[in-house]
Amino acid sequence: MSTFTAIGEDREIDQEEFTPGVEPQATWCPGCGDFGVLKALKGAMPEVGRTPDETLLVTGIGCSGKLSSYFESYGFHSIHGRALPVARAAKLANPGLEVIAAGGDGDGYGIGGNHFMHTARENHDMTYIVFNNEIFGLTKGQTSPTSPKGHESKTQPHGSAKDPVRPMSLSLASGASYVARTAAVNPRQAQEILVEAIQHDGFAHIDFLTQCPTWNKDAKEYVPYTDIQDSDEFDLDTGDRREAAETMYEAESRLYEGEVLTGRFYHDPDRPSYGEEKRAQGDVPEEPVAERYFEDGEWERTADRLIDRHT
Amino acid sequence: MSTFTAIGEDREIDQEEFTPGVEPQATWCPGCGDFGVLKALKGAMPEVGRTPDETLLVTGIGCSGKLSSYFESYGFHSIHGRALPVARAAKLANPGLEVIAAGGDGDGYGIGGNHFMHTARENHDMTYIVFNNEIFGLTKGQTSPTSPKGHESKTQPHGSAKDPVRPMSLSLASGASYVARTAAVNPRQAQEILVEAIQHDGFAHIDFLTQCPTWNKDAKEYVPYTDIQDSDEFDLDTGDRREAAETMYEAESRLYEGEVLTGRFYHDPDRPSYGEEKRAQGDVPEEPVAERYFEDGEWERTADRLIDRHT
Amino acid sequence: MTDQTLMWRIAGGSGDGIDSTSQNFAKALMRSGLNVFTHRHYPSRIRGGHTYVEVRASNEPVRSRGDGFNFLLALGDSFARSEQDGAYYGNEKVKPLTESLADLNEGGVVLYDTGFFEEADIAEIRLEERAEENGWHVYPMDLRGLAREHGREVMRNTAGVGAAAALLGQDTGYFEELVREAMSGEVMEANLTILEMAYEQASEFEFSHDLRVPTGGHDTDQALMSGSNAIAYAALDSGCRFIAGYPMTPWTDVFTIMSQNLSEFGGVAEQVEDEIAAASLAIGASHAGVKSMSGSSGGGFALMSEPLGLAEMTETPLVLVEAMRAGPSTGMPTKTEQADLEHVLYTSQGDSNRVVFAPGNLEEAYEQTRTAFQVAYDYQIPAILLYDQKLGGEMRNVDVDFFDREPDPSLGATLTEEEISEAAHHESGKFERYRHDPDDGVSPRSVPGQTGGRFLASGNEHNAVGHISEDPDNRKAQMDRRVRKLERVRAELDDSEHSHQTHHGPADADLGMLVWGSQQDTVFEAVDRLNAAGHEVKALGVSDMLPYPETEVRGFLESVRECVVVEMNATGQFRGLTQKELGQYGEKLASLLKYDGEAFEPGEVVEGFESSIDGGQPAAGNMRFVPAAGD
Amino acid sequence: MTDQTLMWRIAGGSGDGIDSTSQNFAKALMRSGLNVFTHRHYPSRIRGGHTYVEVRASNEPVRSRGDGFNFLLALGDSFARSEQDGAYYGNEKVKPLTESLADLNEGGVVLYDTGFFEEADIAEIRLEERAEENGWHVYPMDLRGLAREHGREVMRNTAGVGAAAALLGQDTGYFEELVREAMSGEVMEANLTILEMAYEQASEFEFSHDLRVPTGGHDTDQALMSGSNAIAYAALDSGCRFIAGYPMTPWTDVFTIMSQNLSEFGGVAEQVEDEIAAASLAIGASHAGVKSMSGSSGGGFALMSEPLGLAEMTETPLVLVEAMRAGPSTGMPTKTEQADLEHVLYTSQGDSNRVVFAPGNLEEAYEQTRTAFQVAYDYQIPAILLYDQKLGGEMRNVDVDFFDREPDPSLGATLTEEEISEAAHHESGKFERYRHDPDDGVSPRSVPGQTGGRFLASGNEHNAVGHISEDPDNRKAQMDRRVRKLERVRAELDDSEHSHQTHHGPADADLGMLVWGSQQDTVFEAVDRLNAAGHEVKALGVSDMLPYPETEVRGFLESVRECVVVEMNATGQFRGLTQKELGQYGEKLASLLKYDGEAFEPGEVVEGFESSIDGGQPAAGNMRFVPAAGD
Ligand SMILES: Cc1ncc(C[n+]2csc(CCOP(=O)(O)OP(=O)(O)O)c2C)c(N)n1
Ligand SMILES: Cc1ncc(C[n+]2csc(CCOP(=O)(O)OP(=O)(O)O)c2C)c(N)n1
Ligand code: SF4
Ligand code: SF4
Ligand SMILES: [Mg+2]
Ligand SMILES: [Mg+2]
Repeated sequence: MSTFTAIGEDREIDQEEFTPGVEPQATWCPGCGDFGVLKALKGAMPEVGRTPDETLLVTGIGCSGKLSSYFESYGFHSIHGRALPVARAAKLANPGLEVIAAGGDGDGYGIGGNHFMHTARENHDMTYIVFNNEIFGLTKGQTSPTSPKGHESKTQPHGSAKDPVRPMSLSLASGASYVARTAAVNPRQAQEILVEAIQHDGFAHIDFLTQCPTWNKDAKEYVPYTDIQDSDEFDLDTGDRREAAETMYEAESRLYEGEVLTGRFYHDPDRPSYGEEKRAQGDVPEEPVAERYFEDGEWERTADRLIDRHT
Repeated sequence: MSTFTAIGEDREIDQEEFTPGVEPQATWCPGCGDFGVLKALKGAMPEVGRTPDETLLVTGIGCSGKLSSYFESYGFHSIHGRALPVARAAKLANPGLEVIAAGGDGDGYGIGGNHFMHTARENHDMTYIVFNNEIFGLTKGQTSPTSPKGHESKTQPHGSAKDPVRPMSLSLASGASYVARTAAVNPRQAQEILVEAIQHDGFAHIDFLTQCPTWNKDAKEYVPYTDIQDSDEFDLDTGDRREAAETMYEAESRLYEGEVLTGRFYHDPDRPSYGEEKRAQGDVPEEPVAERYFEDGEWERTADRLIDRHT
Repeated sequence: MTDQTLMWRIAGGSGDGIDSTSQNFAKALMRSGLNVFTHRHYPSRIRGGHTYVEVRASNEPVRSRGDGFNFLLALGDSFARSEQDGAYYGNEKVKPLTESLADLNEGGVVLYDTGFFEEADIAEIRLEERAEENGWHVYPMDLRGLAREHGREVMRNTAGVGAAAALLGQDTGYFEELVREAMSGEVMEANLTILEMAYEQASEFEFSHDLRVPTGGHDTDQALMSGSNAIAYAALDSGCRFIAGYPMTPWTDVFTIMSQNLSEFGGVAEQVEDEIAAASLAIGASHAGVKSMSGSSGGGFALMSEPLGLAEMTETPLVLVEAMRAGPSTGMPTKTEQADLEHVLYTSQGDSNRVVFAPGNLEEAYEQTRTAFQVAYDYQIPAILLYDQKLGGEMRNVDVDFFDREPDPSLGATLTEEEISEAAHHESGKFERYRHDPDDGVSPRSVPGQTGGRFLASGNEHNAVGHISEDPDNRKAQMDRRVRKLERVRAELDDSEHSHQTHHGPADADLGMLVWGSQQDTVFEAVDRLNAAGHEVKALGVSDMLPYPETEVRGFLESVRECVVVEMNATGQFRGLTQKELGQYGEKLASLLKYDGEAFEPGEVVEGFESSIDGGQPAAGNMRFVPAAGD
Repeated sequence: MTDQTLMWRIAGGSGDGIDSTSQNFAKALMRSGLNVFTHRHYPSRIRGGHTYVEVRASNEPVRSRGDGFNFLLALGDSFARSEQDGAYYGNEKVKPLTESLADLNEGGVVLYDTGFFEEADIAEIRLEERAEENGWHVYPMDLRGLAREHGREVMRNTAGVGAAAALLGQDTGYFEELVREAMSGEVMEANLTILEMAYEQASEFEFSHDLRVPTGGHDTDQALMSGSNAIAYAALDSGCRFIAGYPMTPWTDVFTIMSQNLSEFGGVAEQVEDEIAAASLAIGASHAGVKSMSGSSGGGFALMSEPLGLAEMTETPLVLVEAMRAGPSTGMPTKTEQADLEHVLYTSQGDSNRVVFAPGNLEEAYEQTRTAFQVAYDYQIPAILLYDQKLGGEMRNVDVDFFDREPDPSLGATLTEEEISEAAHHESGKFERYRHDPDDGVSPRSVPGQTGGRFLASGNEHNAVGHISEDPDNRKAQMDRRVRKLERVRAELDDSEHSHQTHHGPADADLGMLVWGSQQDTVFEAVDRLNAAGHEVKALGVSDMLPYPETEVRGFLESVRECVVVEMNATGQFRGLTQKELGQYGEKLASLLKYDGEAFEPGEVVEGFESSIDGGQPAAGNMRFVPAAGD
């Protein structure tokens, strides 16, 4: 009997398994885009064939961070901006887990920006969903790094003088190997993209547009949107970094002009994930480190391996 | 008599004024590239016409961070990774100052990466010099975010499994309005670029290649280098973001293949600096805030302006 | 006092406008001549979830929430989740009624919205039976229907206020006035109509209760505001013209007030990428010659740990405010606690070198924020104002005259160019900004841009001009000088006319209570009640956390036989600080602790105290009693 | 003991190989049968700047640096900056001689490199005159020339060792052996030649000194290692298989040793973008079922403040090591201090809930690191090992047998799938990982990937299955449970056979010294000397900082009349902790403090103690004496 019998279990999975018994109803506001993420994620899991017990969902702090309360799996509701470092270590500790990280635009592109950049660079094998509602939701509506320039809020009474961040461009420049944007109003595309992202072996970043009807009434509800894969204007080869970069730039700019471009922007299936790189160079063992603690077997001693050097 | 008579003083400036009497000789190792930065900066200051008393040099922690010890001006030797937030506030407090921030590749692209991204995005009017020696110098030679993949060090005995960051690409994607790369072995170009960067009204980022003969013996000494402005291969319009992006990508990739491409990569003289934006929208006063404390004049009272609302 | 005061609670869901309605209610009562005090309870949730505000009003001073409450206006949570099998959150819909009823005093009045609570709900919670048992007077009214009929559904709050006014015998004049001030056009008209209609409709009930709004009158103009207002206004009056921050509950209030007003006051407000940046920006701006502040709560302040040390070492003047909430970690973001004391005193590596004040109420918050700026700039040291969700959020009336103050634009120990030219310089021309010799430890500074003032500010140990130095003698001299500053601050505080510490109760009482921060006035009310009930007890409210007011506290403790330290945390942090600082009295000091997110009520303190002098009985409810070490 | 021991100092510039040469020297003496102890002094600079290492060697145990030293090998700083007008750093070139001579004992031996120090230098520093005054025996030799002639200039260190061996009457056998083990080919040959030549050349001097290497013999095999080695090895033996970190002096040593060995031990080492990430990764890995650690120094640890609180709240087992250096802020990165105690105890918002051990020497570092892992995983609580630059960096011989231990792969309170299936679950199927009821406070956990173990780990307050809860009763129950764990840890530590606290000196002495961490063995040596000199004094070395060993310390303090607390910081942090925890004894406790970056020498402690029992005379040198509160 293996230690983690949930991992790799081969059985039919019902999407209802991902609805918790204890907190089945989210506390998000009526009309909140966050419901869309939850739904798409629940839909994606049976498709990728992973169960609640073999999935670890690590979230940050924000309305978005509560995803782990409303999604049934192993969950880690961490601190603001730090979902990625918690998540990537769990994956290194036990590569058999399906690791998903999620948080808000403030969480991921604001306070957590550096981890975002470095996790993408290292290409950890995980999915990162950023709930981009262009606002700090949970703290009651302050300007966020994706708020449009000129955005007025309690902390920016004259409107923000800052250009918004370009999340996909940063992701690509940092090294993410899968980059997409979808929207809560677009459930079918959202679920498809989540499936691809989870299946991707590397860092998959999804900028997930989620409307916040409570604090960001002026913001577009992200409709009408254009799926760049369906659009005549774009003929993007998602394997081509240059084209991807240009298309992202377009999409990021046009978002603030009222045009919502979604879809897959970049996909490099060949870049090895960080775990693969490390295992390949013998830096970490092939067997999941976490398993050893549950198995019988010899444990190395410094007395045998290291003390000699000191005599 | 104005409060800050050093600011805007119009006189001949001698580059020797920037050599301190108290610590004229740097403690950097013989052959260290950091000397090149110091020299180029001393050379640039008279050209831009700013004196030691009107210049604030904010540095991080690292061998690079000691620049403020060996350069005579107002100095702030801050903490690891935090030079940018200290510097940009000083500029907001007193826009008359010439503000320069500097630090290492670990300081700026590692621990300070988020401030780098956000300071570039906001386009604060300052110059940021990153001493890129592809190593942690002061802590004795660990792998840094710009170390080549496979780089072996005490903390990476099997070689780093991480792709290096792309500092210029990140800078551009973040929103920097001037981006260049130069090298310590290239003193003339370095000084010219520093002059341009300091004169630029916005966030000017210089990735300054500085060899570390002590810990990074394997690294190229950054010669021979190619100045992309002089090269036949490149015909870059530095005002064109796309071209700049591609050329940076090239330069960043080729650095690890032994080819050193330096020069100006991007320059957008039209993007207003953050201070300009804020002043234009009436968010901050036209007069430097710091001056008021030294001048006679009325100070607002909450009793007159705010208490009424509460009655 | 309990009996003569109105303790009015409005309960509903987050996002139902409970907050603004209660503020209007409080303001109207204040204008009518009463003293008012509010207490807020809300979940960390944007829409829905049980929330309430209590307004306590009296013609005598009110400085604390009451014990329970005596009037409930139950509006209902319009964003309640529906019940679901296996879910532990139960029936959210009825919580504004059920959860509030648990605290409603005997003989209290209940006004509830039949447009929201259906008969089945009422039956489920056995309201009728319980009302009988507790002598409650229940008035059901279709507030929602009334609002819908004459305006929009959200105006049911107005209907509730109108009906409450009627039941409490208060005419609607002040409420009307407030509606007229805040609104216009159709919305105003509709609200006025609803107010009127509800008043009339409620007047038709046959009143079985005696509770009425007391009458009162103020001698001077009054303002209604929160502790956060007081802190922000003190900063503005102190000449603070720079703030950098990142939102975090409950510090966001101060940050927001500053951000909304700073540009009018000619300053700069920056919302930045994180709290490390926020503190670093405040340091940068202060270094460049602008009076600056930052602040945060919980984890945000934790991120300021390293920059705080930088300010200490570079001696950059800086004011930080820390608004406590229940920890550890994210904890309970909207709940109050006093558990960050030790964190704020000691976070950041090396011997800490800072000043920490914990004001006991709104006026103290204003005064001590001003002292914080003064000390920070005079002594070139970080000064931290430590308060909590309770003090920051509670609203109270205060004399308008209280704010009639001179602004303070002084940069403290900062030189002008003229003074710099006469000050000591190293032979190389560098300004000696960190000389060893000043008696009071303060070596005046220059500001970048001043001719002749060049120096290096460094987080490394440094010599007189600021250059890095590892020389042991220089090190000792610099450390001694920095440590010396705190002794001088203590001496200055001890010399000042008004101590930050507040005595309450009969001077010759031989039982004592020690309290700090936001629980002060609650404990003072308890002291009054205890004395009225025949005990002899006095209290000392301590605000100076660092430098600690040794003489004052020692004097107090010498004068009592036993002393209970009342604080909202689980480990008795202030008691520990007192023992640390005084090195004795462990055998006299017991702790009365609470850490469930709800502030003490005066009655709880009374009870806790009584059980303690009873020889350390376990405290009731969610309190914990830790007897003195010697016991 | 001072008189019989060799106290050998090698001085030069950073980057001159002083470190490795001194290690070889120490190892050779160890192999010759002596006990050795090293003390390092170096600047925060990569090349150049005065650096030295002292090797103390004796046939009796040596557990501390000596008072001053009695043999100087002055090699010269090959990266010295040249003198310049107005520069305060002066003549760096002669510092290895001048600065060392200031501490050289009377009658000491000086061997200096005439290939480096020119006649003018020697004249400038008046070596001849001073040697006469102090009875020094001076041997000038052209080490550099010799090295150049027979190999390369850098080999002058080898020449120095050869010459020193001759002067000390030690044959070169063990040195040769080490050269042969470490090198090969031409380099080896050249070094051997130089060693030989230097030995011979120095043998030709007419020896005027008596100092010789003592002879000794070990009963068991010895290993030479540093405190950092001991900590890292204990982690490996504890089954730690994950480390994440970011370099910072002096913590880098532990991080490096772990990084170099973990992959061989089947684990993972990650150097990451900053310390916030480092601590967060360690939490993530531990959560996923791998024994994990992280650590840092100074500002790096400050950045871990928020994640530390997350570990407390989620009850994720975690070991952090904190290596202190002189603060605040960047401070003096390569200098030692004990000023992070309060920071480590209290940083992070909310009541702190952690375990902190501060070992007193190398063996304790190993033992207590193992206890830290055991406690962290058994009690699901962060355990912090607090040490300093001194303990981390000093090398000592230790019995090889000491390391003959069983590895500990236990994950503590972690269930197997089988156990999970029998454990309590909420009716919804979620595993109750945070039940209120366990007596010892520990509610066992599951690990992601285990069937049926699903729960939510949250930094928010939460209920039994981990879901966010703001219910006051749940809150109190969860807090009480978490606080309870510390009481149990205390009880377990008190019950264990070997206390972490160490008593030294005659049990009936009525004067005491309290010491913690790295200064312990120095104080113990001082105690021996004081008793030898007729005083009656004993010492207690305390390692358990939290939970505090109340009973043991109380017992000790009750048994003495007066007690001096010896520590390396400016504010007497451990004395404060003791007063806080015990609530008394302030009138007995005086402080002997040092905070100039240099550890106490035993002689300084003797002096400081003597001046204190003299009624609190100001301490000499850079020490500071703070009399007891009652004085
Ligand atoms: C260190 C820290 N700083 C600040 C906060 C307060 N805070 C909680 S959520 C949040 C931002 C929420 O915005 P976002 O990340 O976009 O998430 P959303 O609520 O919009 O989903 C902030 C600032 C915190 N919890 N921790
Ligand atoms: C918060 C914090 N973490 C770690 C350190 C230790 N540290 C000092 S400099 C440095 C890195 C130096 O590398 P880099 O920034 O590239 O500068 P260089 O020395 O190469 O110029 C580190 C990790 C520190 N001072 N503060
Ligand atoms: S505040 Fe905005 S983001 Fe948060 S739950 Fe409500 S609608 Fe959603
Ligand atoms: S270690 Fe490297 S970067 Fe640092 S001073 Fe020496 S050569 Fe320069
Ligand atoms: Mg958001
Ligand atoms: Mg570097």
